[in-house]
Amino acid sequence: MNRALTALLVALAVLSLPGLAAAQSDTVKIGAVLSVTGPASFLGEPEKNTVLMMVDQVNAAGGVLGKKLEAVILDDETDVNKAVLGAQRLIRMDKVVAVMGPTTSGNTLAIMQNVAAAETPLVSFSAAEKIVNPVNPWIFKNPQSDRHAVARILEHAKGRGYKKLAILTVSDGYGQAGREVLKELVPAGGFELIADEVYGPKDTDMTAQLTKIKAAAPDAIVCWGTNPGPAVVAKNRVQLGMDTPLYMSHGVASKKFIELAGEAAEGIMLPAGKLIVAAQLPDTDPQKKVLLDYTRQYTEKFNQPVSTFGGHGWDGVMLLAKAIEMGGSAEPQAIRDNLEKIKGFVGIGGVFNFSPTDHNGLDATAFEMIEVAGGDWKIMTR
Amino acid sequence: MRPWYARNLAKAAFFATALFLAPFFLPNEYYINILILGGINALIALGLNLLLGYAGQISLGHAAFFGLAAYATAVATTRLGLPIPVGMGLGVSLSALVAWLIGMPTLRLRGHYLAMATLGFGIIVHIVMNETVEVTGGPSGFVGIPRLALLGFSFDSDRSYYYLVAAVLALAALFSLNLIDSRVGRALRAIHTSESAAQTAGVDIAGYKLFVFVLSAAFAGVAGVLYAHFLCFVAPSSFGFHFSVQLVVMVVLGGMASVWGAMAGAFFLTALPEALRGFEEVDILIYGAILVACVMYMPMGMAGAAAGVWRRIGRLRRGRVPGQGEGGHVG
Amino acid sequence: MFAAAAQYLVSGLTVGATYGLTGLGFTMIFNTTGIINFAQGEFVMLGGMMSVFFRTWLGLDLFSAILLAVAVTALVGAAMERLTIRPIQGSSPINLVIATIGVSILIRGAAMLLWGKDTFSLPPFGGTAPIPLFGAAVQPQSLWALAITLALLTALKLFFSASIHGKAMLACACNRKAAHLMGISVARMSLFSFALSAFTGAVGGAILAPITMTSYDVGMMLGLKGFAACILGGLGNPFGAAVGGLLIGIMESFGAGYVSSAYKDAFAFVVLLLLLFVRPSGLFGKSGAERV
Amino acid sequence: MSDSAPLMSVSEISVRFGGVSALADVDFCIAKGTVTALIGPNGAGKTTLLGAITGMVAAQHGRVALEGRDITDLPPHVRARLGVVRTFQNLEVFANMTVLENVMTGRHALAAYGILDGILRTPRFRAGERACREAALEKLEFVGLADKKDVLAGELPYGSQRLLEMARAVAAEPRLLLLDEPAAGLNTQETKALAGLISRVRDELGITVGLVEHDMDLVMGISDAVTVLNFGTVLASGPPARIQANPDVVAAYLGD
Repeated sequence: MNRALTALLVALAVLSLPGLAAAQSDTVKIGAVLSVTGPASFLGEPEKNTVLMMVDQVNAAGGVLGKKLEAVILDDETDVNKAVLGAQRLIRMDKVVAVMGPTTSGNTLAIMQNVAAAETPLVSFSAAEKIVNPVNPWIFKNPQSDRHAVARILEHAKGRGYKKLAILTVSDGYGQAGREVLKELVPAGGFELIADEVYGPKDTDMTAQLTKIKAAAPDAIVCWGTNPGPAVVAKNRVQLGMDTPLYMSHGVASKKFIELAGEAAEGIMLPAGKLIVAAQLPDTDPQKKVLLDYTRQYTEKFNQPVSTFGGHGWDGVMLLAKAIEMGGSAEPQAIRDNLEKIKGFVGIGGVFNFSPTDHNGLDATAFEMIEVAGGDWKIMTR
Repeated sequence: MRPWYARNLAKAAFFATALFLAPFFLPNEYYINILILGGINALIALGLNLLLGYAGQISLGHAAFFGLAAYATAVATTRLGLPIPVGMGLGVSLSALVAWLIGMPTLRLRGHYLAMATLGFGIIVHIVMNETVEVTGGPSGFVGIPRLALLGFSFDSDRSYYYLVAAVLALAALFSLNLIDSRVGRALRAIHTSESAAQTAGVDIAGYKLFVFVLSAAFAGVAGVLYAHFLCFVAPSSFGFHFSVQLVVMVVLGGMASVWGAMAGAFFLTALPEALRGFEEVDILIYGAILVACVMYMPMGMAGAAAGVWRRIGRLRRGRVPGQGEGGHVG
Repeated sequence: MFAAAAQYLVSGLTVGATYGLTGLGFTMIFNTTGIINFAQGEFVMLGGMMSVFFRTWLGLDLFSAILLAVAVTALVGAAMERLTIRPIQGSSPINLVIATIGVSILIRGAAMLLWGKDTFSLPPFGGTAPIPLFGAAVQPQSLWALAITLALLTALKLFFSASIHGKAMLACACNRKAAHLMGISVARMSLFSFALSAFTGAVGGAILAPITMTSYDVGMMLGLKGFAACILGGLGNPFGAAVGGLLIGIMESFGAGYVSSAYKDAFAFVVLLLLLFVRPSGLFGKSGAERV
Repeated sequence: MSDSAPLMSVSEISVRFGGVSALADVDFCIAKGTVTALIGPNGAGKTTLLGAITGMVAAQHGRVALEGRDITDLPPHVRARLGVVRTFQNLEVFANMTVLENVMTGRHALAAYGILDGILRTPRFRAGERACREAALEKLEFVGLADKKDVLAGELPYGSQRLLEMARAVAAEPRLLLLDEPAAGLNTQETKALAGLISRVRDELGITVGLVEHDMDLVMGISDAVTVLNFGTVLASGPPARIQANPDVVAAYLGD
């Protein structure tokens, strides 16, 4: 009977694979836990590509403090457990000085406590407000906040004189966060919330929800989700012959959305970071050069269109590099202290102004209201 | 020779010693985390093995019991401000209670229909976890669960937590072994092979099915509360269909109807992705291939394969003298 | 009010057709081999994804791209049977199921590496202007989907009742040993059933890609719903699987419309569970179905 | 043999499967201390009747009584505990257990210890388990399989599996043992041994036996009473000699 124990011991032995954790003093190791595979891979993959590309650029320009920057990227497969394990591994085995990511809000919330307890700074690539509110001294995030995106939408809706709004959100972490903010800000902004519908992340038909919304006759609809759901919503809206104006969230701000929704995308409005409309920005915009450079480099290197998500990788690496240079030290404590002091940093997501009470550093001006016209994004003038 | 009734105790003690020594062989503290998660998964697999391996009743919704307990203790210890032991008790009780309620109508179903019903139950629970945002925090998860502290001792370090999980696991293994080596275990295996023959032996099959279903849900519940107070965070995505399937794979890959096999399967599948990290995105292909290869080359699971190797060694040693009393189930 | 109900029905039928086709694939394999093939959803995914890629990579027209995609998927199905199912024929059912789970992970992984993680769309077969019907707006592609599903069902029905291969497959379904004694090659029928259900799945994937779009990971959810469709209809009954699929689609869409869009999937599964408690072998299943 | 009140009696039992009638108003008694045979052509409803007596088949109508106690509404495992135990036509041994474990499972209801006793290995568990093992070994010796006690049941030859099923059934110490075609698949030698064994079950263990069987030599050789079923109704019933002479019975068999 004990022989079956052998099987167990063999399995335990798999764990005993020797770790390769040789700390070299001529490099500065930063880590990242990203959803390179799994449901959020469309976010994680460009993030990973960008992080690698930016680390190369930093090193080509002489590295940080004269040392080479090295990025250890772990895939969490969009799974909470793997994210926690990944963060532990970065801290304990790879002994990184700072952690970037994770890609999704749920995974960030899951690892936050551990990373902070290990006194390592974390620069998250996910949007949820809970990450930086209340402020945890070790936790930062660089994507724009949902709150600012909603504020831009509502400001625009007010300008158009809309009164009654319907919301349609996806039932995952992204949609949930958006829904919470919408349910708070829509009534607060003097609007009437007359329909609150939800769809599943893998749903392929939203006509039922839209039919219900149609019956409620709102002045405009706000849909909060990431591809492909919103493209289905756009198509179904046209199919049902609805001409109610449709707002999307910044979660669809990539060329992919227009490709998927086709003609149904025409006229759809959304708040988005400036990256996808960089060429249309006035030359006076401080971000324009940075955005165009990144677009060109990324497209050349990976033969794929840029997306806002990849931009988080750019901001993550460059903010860390900046903090290290500012403090002249690659110690976690110094990086944390100096991240908090960064002001006027021109990045992809916007112009960052961190402070001890603001660990996101962006405001509503990081967004432009844009619409789809003629199969491309256009900055709206009013 | 030890008395026959103490044999399981000796095996469990041996196992406990192995678990105790395991961390000393780890090249890095980080691997303790994997051992903890492996131990938690092994606990669920032990319970599922009683249900699936011994009684032959499938459940494709066991992640739900794991999750229910985790959420129950999360809510109890934060929102309701109850002490941690109370929260853990509530969690395990909730899993067992829900299993009892759902088990009564469900366990009348057979084969693929039972698989579907348990799968459907798991999906319903998962959706409820996602949608009752006020209670569970919704898809983005439940933050701020306190780390485990019992009797004034706080399990803050991962090593202390590991020893707690290891102790619970060793006890659970002893519990399972003793249960199996009794009339209850014989009744369960009887139900697996022939329900009518079990009935005619006086076995209350409906009663035993319900008993073992509730028991395995309670095992998952214990794992769930340990998980919640270890990670200090829970999200619905850990308790979906995917994990339910993975649990079944752990049991089958380890070896059905083997206490050691189920645990081996759990540790193996928990550690495998870690071992495959170096392959980056190709790891998913290797993972799938390993799964297929395992069922192809180890039809009786890891326990069966180990038994086969052991037998071969024994035969070599004894010089082809037929062994006596090789019979009996593994474990 | 009535228009809304009609719209829910149309949406439900369109989505339900996918589930039904997936369920049909499940049934064909189950009937000849007794295996629940968890990779069935991946066949649907392959049908859609390959149509997209043959069209863009090879520059084929829509029709040829789909034809090629369906044929290749059928080959994948046959290869799967040959390489993974055949060698472990005599294994316990649960091992076979795990093997199919392994294969589904492999196929999904390969698709991800080959074609990336994005979502893709296929142009509709003909017409984009919605057709009004009892107050509901119907996409022409929905009609295509329903029509092709029906045609496929009829063809399969004919195949099973009229052709020698079909009859042989049915014989395997009734009694494998007897079929073997009758000189029917059970092994060949098993191969054939995998190819045929991969074919069916791929057709489903191709006709639905224009409506629902497709990506490397759509298979798992479809597999789940397809399995639910077979169970609802009664395992082993192809007609039951098709009806089961349509019913689940309708339940989801009415659930979303009248109950709550957040709980629509839960609603469908609650109904399914309640039905199983009353009828333990599904709507059209033989009572006293044997255990695995 | 005894002519006291019947140990088990079935009255006016009817069973339908869908629209097909399997048993129609059947009356059937087994007297205490006898071997009572139930014969009839294929499809006459013999196995269905066994099912109705043990509770594995639901009867639409009629009563089943054990020593005057109505057991009609009791589930099979309760009937088994009251003493109604059966074997099966197509062997239902627990193939993945050892021979000894099979027989010990037969004593499931007699092992007097609870679940917690087992987990905590209490003295009660040890005593109960030891007693169970000894009784099981005794039954194995009774059927002549004691030397095979540690073999996996599935690895036994067919004839031995039949004996094992018998041992498992008598291990439950039933009052009524119902045997469903115990001689099916046995050769003449084995059948002869089986006949001796059945008589010993009655005489040495004092267990009343109900026997469904096709082998007429076996039936007529050891039965005290015979009932003939045909198309779900009782055709005749009486001592073996009278049944053999009954022209209706002969016609039913020949006309089959």
